[in-house]
Amino acid sequence: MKFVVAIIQPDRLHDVLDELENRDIHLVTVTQVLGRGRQKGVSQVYRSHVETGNLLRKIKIEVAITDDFLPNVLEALKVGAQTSNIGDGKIFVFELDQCIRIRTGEEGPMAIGS
Amino acid sequence: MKFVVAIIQPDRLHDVLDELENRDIHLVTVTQVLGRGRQKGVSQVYRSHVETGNLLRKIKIEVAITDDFLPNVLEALKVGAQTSNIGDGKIFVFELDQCIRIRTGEEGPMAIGS
Amino acid sequence: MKFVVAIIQPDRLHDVLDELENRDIHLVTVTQVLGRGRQKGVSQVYRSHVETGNLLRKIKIEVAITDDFLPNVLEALKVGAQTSNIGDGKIFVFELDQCIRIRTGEEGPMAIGS
Amino acid sequence: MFSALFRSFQKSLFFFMFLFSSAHFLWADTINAGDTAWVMISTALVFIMIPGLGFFYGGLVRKKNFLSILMQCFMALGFMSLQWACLGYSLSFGTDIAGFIGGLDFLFLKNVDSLALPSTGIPHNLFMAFQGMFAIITPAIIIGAFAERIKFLSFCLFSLIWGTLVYDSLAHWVWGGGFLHKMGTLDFAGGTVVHINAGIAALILTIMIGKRKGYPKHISSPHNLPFAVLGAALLWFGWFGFNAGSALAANGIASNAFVTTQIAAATSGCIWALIEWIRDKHPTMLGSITGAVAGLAAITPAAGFVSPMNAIWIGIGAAIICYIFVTIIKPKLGYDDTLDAFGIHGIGGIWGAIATGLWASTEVNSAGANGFFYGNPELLWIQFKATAVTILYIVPVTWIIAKLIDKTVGLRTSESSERIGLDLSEHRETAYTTLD
Amino acid sequence: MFSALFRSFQKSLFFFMFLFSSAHFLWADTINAGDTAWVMISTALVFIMIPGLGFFYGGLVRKKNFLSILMQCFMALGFMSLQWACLGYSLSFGTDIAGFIGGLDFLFLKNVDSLALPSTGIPHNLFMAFQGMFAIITPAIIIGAFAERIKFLSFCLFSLIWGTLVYDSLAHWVWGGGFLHKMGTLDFAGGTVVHINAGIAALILTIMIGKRKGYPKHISSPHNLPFAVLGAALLWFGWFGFNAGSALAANGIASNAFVTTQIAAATSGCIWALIEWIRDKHPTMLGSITGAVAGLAAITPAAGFVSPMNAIWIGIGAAIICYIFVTIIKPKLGYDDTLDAFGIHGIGGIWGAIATGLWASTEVNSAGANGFFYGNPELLWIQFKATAVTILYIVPVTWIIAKLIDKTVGLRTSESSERIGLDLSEHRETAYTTLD
Amino acid sequence: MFSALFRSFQKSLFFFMFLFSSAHFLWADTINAGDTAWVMISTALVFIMIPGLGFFYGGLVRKKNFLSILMQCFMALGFMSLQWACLGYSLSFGTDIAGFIGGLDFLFLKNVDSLALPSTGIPHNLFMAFQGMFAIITPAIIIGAFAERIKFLSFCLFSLIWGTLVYDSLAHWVWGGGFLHKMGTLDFAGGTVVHINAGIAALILTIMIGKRKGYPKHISSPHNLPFAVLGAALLWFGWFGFNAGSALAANGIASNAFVTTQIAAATSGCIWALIEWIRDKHPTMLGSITGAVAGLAAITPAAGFVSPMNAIWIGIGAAIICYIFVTIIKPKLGYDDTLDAFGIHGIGGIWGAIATGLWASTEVNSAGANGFFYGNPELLWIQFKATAVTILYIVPVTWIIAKLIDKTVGLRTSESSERIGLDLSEHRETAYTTLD
Ligand SMILES: Nc1ncnc2c1ncn2[C@@H]1O[C@H](COP(=O)(O)OP(=O)(O)O)[C@@H](O)[C@H]1O
Ligand SMILES: Nc1ncnc2c1ncn2[C@@H]1O[C@H](COP(=O)(O)OP(=O)(O)O)[C@@H](O)[C@H]1O
Ligand SMILES: Nc1ncnc2c1ncn2[C@@H]1O[C@H](COP(=O)(O)OP(=O)(O)O)[C@@H](O)[C@H]1O
Repeated sequence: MKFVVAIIQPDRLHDVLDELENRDIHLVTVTQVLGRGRQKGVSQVYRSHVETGNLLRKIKIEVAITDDFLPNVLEALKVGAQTSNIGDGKIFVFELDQCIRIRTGEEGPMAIGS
Repeated sequence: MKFVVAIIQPDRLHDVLDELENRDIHLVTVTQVLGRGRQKGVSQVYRSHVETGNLLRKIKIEVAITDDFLPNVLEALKVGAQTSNIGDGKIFVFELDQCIRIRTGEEGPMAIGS
Repeated sequence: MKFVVAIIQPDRLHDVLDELENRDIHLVTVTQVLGRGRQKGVSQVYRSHVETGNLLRKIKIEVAITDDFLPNVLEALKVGAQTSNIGDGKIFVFELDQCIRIRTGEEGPMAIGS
Repeated sequence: MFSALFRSFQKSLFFFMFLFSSAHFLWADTINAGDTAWVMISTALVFIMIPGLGFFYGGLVRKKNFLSILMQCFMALGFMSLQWACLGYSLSFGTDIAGFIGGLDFLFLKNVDSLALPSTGIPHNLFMAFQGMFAIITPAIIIGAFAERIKFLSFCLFSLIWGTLVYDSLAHWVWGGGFLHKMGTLDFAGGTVVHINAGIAALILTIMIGKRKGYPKHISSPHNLPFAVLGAALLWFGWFGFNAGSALAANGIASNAFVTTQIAAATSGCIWALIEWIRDKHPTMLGSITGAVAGLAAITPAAGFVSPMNAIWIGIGAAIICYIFVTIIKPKLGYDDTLDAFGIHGIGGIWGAIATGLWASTEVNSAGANGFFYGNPELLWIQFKATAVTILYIVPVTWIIAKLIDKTVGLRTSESSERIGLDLSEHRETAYTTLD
Repeated sequence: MFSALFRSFQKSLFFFMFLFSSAHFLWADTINAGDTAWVMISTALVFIMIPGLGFFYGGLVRKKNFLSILMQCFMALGFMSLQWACLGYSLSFGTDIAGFIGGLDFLFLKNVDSLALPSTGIPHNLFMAFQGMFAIITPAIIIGAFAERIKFLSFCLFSLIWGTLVYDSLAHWVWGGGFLHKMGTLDFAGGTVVHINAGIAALILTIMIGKRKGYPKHISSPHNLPFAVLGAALLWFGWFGFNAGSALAANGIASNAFVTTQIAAATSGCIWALIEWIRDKHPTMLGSITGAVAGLAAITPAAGFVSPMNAIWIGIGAAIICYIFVTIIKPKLGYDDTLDAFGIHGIGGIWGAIATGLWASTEVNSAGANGFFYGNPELLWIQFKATAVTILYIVPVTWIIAKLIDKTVGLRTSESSERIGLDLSEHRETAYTTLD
Repeated sequence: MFSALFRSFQKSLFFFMFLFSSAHFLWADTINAGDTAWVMISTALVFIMIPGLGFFYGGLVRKKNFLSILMQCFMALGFMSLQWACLGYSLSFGTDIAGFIGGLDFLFLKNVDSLALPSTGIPHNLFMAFQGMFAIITPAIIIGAFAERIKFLSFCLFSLIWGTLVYDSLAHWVWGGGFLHKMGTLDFAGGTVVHINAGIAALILTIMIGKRKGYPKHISSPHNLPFAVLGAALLWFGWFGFNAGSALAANGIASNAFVTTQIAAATSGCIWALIEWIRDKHPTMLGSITGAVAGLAAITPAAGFVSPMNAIWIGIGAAIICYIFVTIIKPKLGYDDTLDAFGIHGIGGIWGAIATGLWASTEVNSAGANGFFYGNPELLWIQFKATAVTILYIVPVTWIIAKLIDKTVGLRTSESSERIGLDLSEHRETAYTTLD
C-alpha cells in the first residue's frame, strides 16, 4: 500500500478532489499548511514593518491507496493541480505498512478503499 | 520504530488521549484536518448557495513508538475512537527510520518514549 | 530520499528556517499542530473550569531531501530549535519512495530540491 | 424608576385615562425633545445588548455551538418583539387587574400612540419600545443555562410562553402598577423583573435539561474570548441605556443611574480580577468581564436610588458573592449552568435587590425610599419579601412550562446533535470555515 | 421626512433665504438641544452602519477577500465624506434648479453654518453631516454586487462618480426640493434614494463585471458568520438613527419611526427563518440576519408614515419577496450578485416604496399622506411612478459610468489576483495570520 | 471647550461656589434635558472607545498577547474609574490651588451632585462621569507602547500613579482652571491633556522597556486585522462623543465639532492610503485606519474652534506628518513603539495643538480665539508654549514613575513569559482555541 502526500495551491483543491473522484478515489484527508518554496510570496507592508511573506498558504492532501491505484492518484493530482506556475507544489509517495478501519477493525487493502 | 497516524472524529479526541495515557503512551501530536470519506456531511445552505459539505472536520493523531508498543496504540485508538458509525476513521502505520529528541540529541528508542 | 518531520516550539520557527536556509535547504512545509509531551502546559482557569492544558501549540516542519542532505537538516533543526528546555520537540525521519514536482512532472532527486 | 414615578402620583391615575378618555386633557403632558432623545437612544442601547449577550455567551461556548447562541439571541429579538407588540405590552402595562396582570387595552398596540405618556415627556409608543427591549433580553439571558444542548424549537416555545406567563406578569407587578409596586418595592431598572427572573428560570432549566455530555472533564475552554470581551463591552455600553434610560428622562436621576452603573461595573470587574489574583496568582480576562457583568446586574435595581459611593459597595458585594457562587458553590452542587446565567444574573440580581434595601436614599431620588443604612429597615424587608414572592412564583411556573415542553417536543437535542454541534445539526451552518 | 417638512411650507421658501438673506430673520428658528442631541447621535448611528456593512458583507466572503470589503467601506467613508462636503451636499440640497439638481450655494460648505436649519431645531451643518452619512452608505451597499473581484481603483472611481451623478441627483429629487418631492413622493428615510438606488446599480454592476471564477459550484461558504452577525447587529442598531433620525427631531414621528423599524426588522428576520424552517427543515443564522436587513430596507421609506402594526405587514412582505428573489429567482437568472445587494436592498427597497403607498396614513404623520388602504389609491400610483422614474434614470447613467471605467481602468482584477485574493493582491495584507 | 466656557466668565467664579455656598442660588442653572441627553450618550460613546482601543491594538499584536491588551484596557476601565471617583476628579476639577492642582473638595465625590453644573445645563455628576472616561482612556492609549512585554502588575501600578500625578495635573491645568487655561491655551477635547500626554509617556516607556525579542526581524504581522478595523470603527464612533460631547451641550458648537471630527478623520484616512498607494503601489487597510486615528487625534484640540473646511487641512497634515514619522523616522531611530502610540497620538496631538493655533476662529466659536490665519499669531505662540510646558512636565515625571516601578516590580516580563505570550503567562488564558 502507498501513502501519497501532495502539497498544492489552495485554489486547486476543488479541482483535485474532482479529479480524484473521477478516478474512483473518494477517501482523502486535507490539511491547511504553509509552504516555503521557490515561489516568492507577496511582501506585505504593515506601517513600517515589512513581512517578506515567504510562508505561503498551501493545502496538503493525503491519500492512502493500494499500489495499483498509485498511477491514478498521481495523474489526478497532476491534472488537477498543475497550472505550470511556480508554486504548484510537490507529490511525495510513502510505503504504507498497515491500514486499519477503526469502525470495523478491517485491515490492509480491505480497509483502505471506500 | 513505528509511526502511527490516525484520523478520528473530533469528539473522540479526549477519549483516545485517555486510552493512550492508560496504556502508558504519553507523547502525541494532534492536527486539525478535514476528511472526505464515506460519511456524508450535513449539507449546508447559505441563501441560494448549497455547500455539499463533504469535507468534514477530523482530528489527526500521530504517535511515534517502538515496535513493541504498536499493539497498545492500536488498541487504544480502537477503544477510544470507535463508535461504529460511518466516519470513525482510519489508522495508518509507517516504518520510522530515525527519531531524535531535540533537547538532548538522544536518538532512536531512547528518544521516542516519554 | 528522506522525509524529515520535526515538531518544534512555535517561537523557534524563524530560527529553524534561517538555519535551514543557511544550509541551502529552501523548501519546507509548515503546519500548526498541538503536542502532548513531557512539557506540562500552563493550566488555565475559566471561572470554575480548569483546563489542564496538556495540549500545547507546536509547529511541525516537513522537509523532503536527498540522503546526502540529511545531516545538514538534522543539524539545522538542532541548532535552530534547541533551547534545552523540556518541550523542545522531536525529529522523525522517514524513507521517501518517490517525489514529483507537479509543475514540471520531474521526479526523484531532480524534483526534491530547489 | 417607573414604579417611582407612579408613587409620586399616589393613586394609579395613569390607567384611568384609558377608561375615561375624557379625562385625557388632564394628562396632556407634552413631549420633551431632550427626554425623548435620551429614551430613544437608550432603547437602541438596550437593543445592542442583545447581540452583545450573544457574543458574550457565544465566545464562551465551543466553536460548533457559537451560531446556535447567536441565533437564539437573534430570534428572541424577532419573536419577542412581536409578542410584545401584540400581547406582552398590554399584559404588562395595561390597566391593572387585581394587582396581578395588565388588561387588554393595549392589545396590538391599540391606544399606544405617539403622544406623551402621562407624567413623562416621552411618546407612549417609545415607552412601549423601551420596555420591549427588556422583554427580549430577559429570556435571552436564560440562554446561558442550556447552551450547547437545547433544541432550537424548544428554545423558541419556551421563550414565548415563559415571556408571556412569567416575564409579563413580573413586569406588571413591579412596574405596571401591580401589587409589588403597591407594596413599595424598589426596582429601578429590572433587578427583579429581569435578572432575578432570568436567573431563577435559568437554574430550573439547567437542572431539568441536565449536564452537557463530557461535563465537567471534557469540556473545552472558551473558544474565542475576544468575542466574549466584545460582548461584555456591548453589554456594559448598552447598560447605560438600560439603567439611566429607566429614568425615562434626561435628568439628574438618569445621570445618577449612569454614574452608579459605571462605578458598580468597574468595581466589580476589578474586585473579581483581584480575587483571582490573590487566589490563583493570575487575574483573568474572563474573570474581569464576568465580574463587570455581575456588577451591572447587581446595580440594576439600585441605579437610580443609591449614591455613586454606595455603588462601590454594591460592586464589591457582587464580585465577592458571585465569585464564591460560581467558582466554589456551583462545582460542589454539580449542575451545569453552562454560562452561569444563574450564578451571575440570579445571584447578582438578588444581591442587588437586597442592596437596594440597604443603600437606597431619598436624597438621591425623592421618588424612591430610604434603605437600611438611611434609617429605614422596613425597605430591606420589603425588598426581601418581593424577592421571595417573585421566586416563589417563578419556580413553579417556569418548571411547569419547561416540563410541558420537555414532555412534548423535548428540551434536549439528540446525543449525536450535541456531538456534532448545534450549529450544524440545528441550523446547518458553521461559524467559521477552515480553509477559505 | 424632510420632504414632508417641506410640504408643510407649501412653497420652497427655504432656498429663498440664501438669495435674500435680509429675509433671514423670518426663519430665525432656534436650535433645540433635544432635537440636536437626537440628530447628532443619529448621525453617529448611521456612521456605525458603514463598518457594520463591512462586517456584514465581509463575514460572508472568503477569508482572502475580507479586508478588501472592509477597505472599500472605510475608503468610501473617507472620500465620500470629502465629496459631500466639497460638492455633493450642494448638488443635493442647494437651491433647486429646474427640479433636477441643487445649485452651488453650498459648495465647500459655504453658507452651511451652525445656526438652525429653517423649520427645524437643528444646526444646518448637522443636517449636512447627517445627510452625508447617507451619501456614504449608498455606494457602500453596492459593494455586495462586485465583491471578491473588483479592482480597488475602479471601486473608488465608480463610487465617486456615481455618488455625484446618481446619488446626489436622487437625493435632490426626493429630499432637496426636486421634482419627485413636488410630485408628492413619500420617502421617509431613503427607500428610493438609498436602497432602490444602490440595489439597481448593484444589479447593473454585477452583470457587467461577470461571475466570480468558480461560481456557483466552487465557492465556499461564508468564512466567518459571527462577523456577519456582528455587522447585522450594527446595521440594525444604526438603522434606528437612519430612520428615526430622519424625523430631524426627537418627537412622536421619530418615535413612531423607531418602533416601525424595530417591528419590521424583527418580523422579517423571523419570517425568513420560518420559511427556511418549513422549506429546508432548518432555520439559519444567515437567513435571519438577511431577513432582518431586508425588513430594514423595506421599512425605510415608510418608517415615519405607517403605523407599528402595519410595519408587521411590511416586514412579512419583505421576507417573502426577498426570499423568493434571492433563493429562487436569482439562481435561475444565473448572475452572481455576490452578497445580494440587489436582491435585498433593491427588491426590499421597491417593496418598501410600494408598501408606503399602501399603508401610509396621515393619522401617523400629518405631514405625510394617506395610502391605498387609507382611501387614497393615488399615493400608490405616485410611489410607483417615482420608483419607475428613478430606475429609468439609474440604469443608463450607472451603465455608462461603469462601462467607461471598464473600458479605461477595467472593472475586474486579473484572474491571478482573484485567485490569490484581493487582500493580498490589492492591499498586500492578510486578514488573519495562520501561526502567530 | 470647558476652558472656553470658563473664559466667558472672566473670573473663576465657579470654584467660589464651593467656598461660599450661600452664593449657590446665583448659579442655580437648571438642567437642560437635551444637553443632558447629549452628554450622557457622549459619555457612553467615550466609554466604547476603551474596548475599541483594545480591539484596535489587540488585532495588531500576535495571537498570544491579544488578551493581555484587552485585559489592560478593561482593568484600566475598572481601577481608573475608582481612582477618578475617589481622588482624580477632585485633583483635576477641585478648587484651583496656585494654578497647579485642584483641591480636595470633590474627594470621594463629595459635593458632586445631580444638580446643574454652573454655566452648563448638565448635572454635575454627569460632567464628572464624562471627564472620567477621558481619565481612563488616556493611560489606555499608552498600552500601545509596551504591548507584548509588560508585566501586568507594572501596568496597573504605572497607570494608577501616572493617572494621578500626570493626567490629573494636566487636566487641571487645561480644563480645571489651572495656569494653562489662564494662559489662554485652547484644547477643545483633549489634544494636550489626552493625546500629547499619552504619546509622550508612551515614548518614554517604550524606550525604558526596550524592544521586543525578535524586533524588528522576527515579529509577525497583525494577527487579526478585522478586529483592528472593528476597534478603529468603535474609536471613530466614540470620538463623536469625545469631541462633540466636549461642548457639554447639544448646540451649534457641538455640531461643528461633530462635523470637523468626521471630516478630519475621513481626510486623514484617505490621505494615508493615498500616500501608500503612491509609494508602495498599494493602499492598505492598516494604513487607512491608522490615518483615520491620526486625524482624530489631531482634530481633538481643534474640533470646536475650527471650521469644517479647515479640518481638511488638519487631516491632511495629520496623515502626512504621522506617516513620515511612523514609517520613516521611527525605524531609523530604532526604538520599538509597538503600536505607534507616540507616532500617532503624540505626533498627531502635537500637530493638532499647533494647528489649533493656526486655524482657530472666533467666528466658529466666540468663546475661543483667533489663530494665525485669522490674524492672531499670538495664539500659535500660546499653543506652542503650552505644548512645550506640558512636555517638559510629562517627561521627567513619567520617567521617574516608570523607573521606580522598573527598579521595584520590574516593567518587563521574563523572557520566557514573552516567548510563551502574555495571555498564558500573565493571565492563564488563550484568546482562541485551536480545536473546539
Ligand atoms: N523538499 C520539500 N520539502 C517539503 N516541502 C516542499 C518541498 N518542496 C516543495 N515543498 C512544498 O511545495 C510547495 C511548492 O513548492 P515551490 O518550490 O514553490 O513550487 P514548485 O514545486 O512549482 O517549484 C512549497 O511551498 C512547499 O510547501
Ligand atoms: N484512504 C484514505 N486516505 C486518506 N484518508 C482517509 C482514507 N480513508 C479514510 N480517510 C480519512 O478517514 C476519515 C473517515 O473515513 P470514512 O470513510 O468517513 O469513515 P469509515 O472509515 O468509518 O468508513 C475520512 O474523512 C478521511 O479523512
Ligand atoms: N513519540 C511521539 N509521537 C508523537 N509526537 C511526539 C512524540 N514525542 C514527542 N512528540 C511531540 O514533540 C513535542 C515535544 O515533546 P516533549 O516531550 O514535550 O519535549 P522533549 O522532547 O523536550 O521532552 C510534543 O508536544 C509532541 O508534539
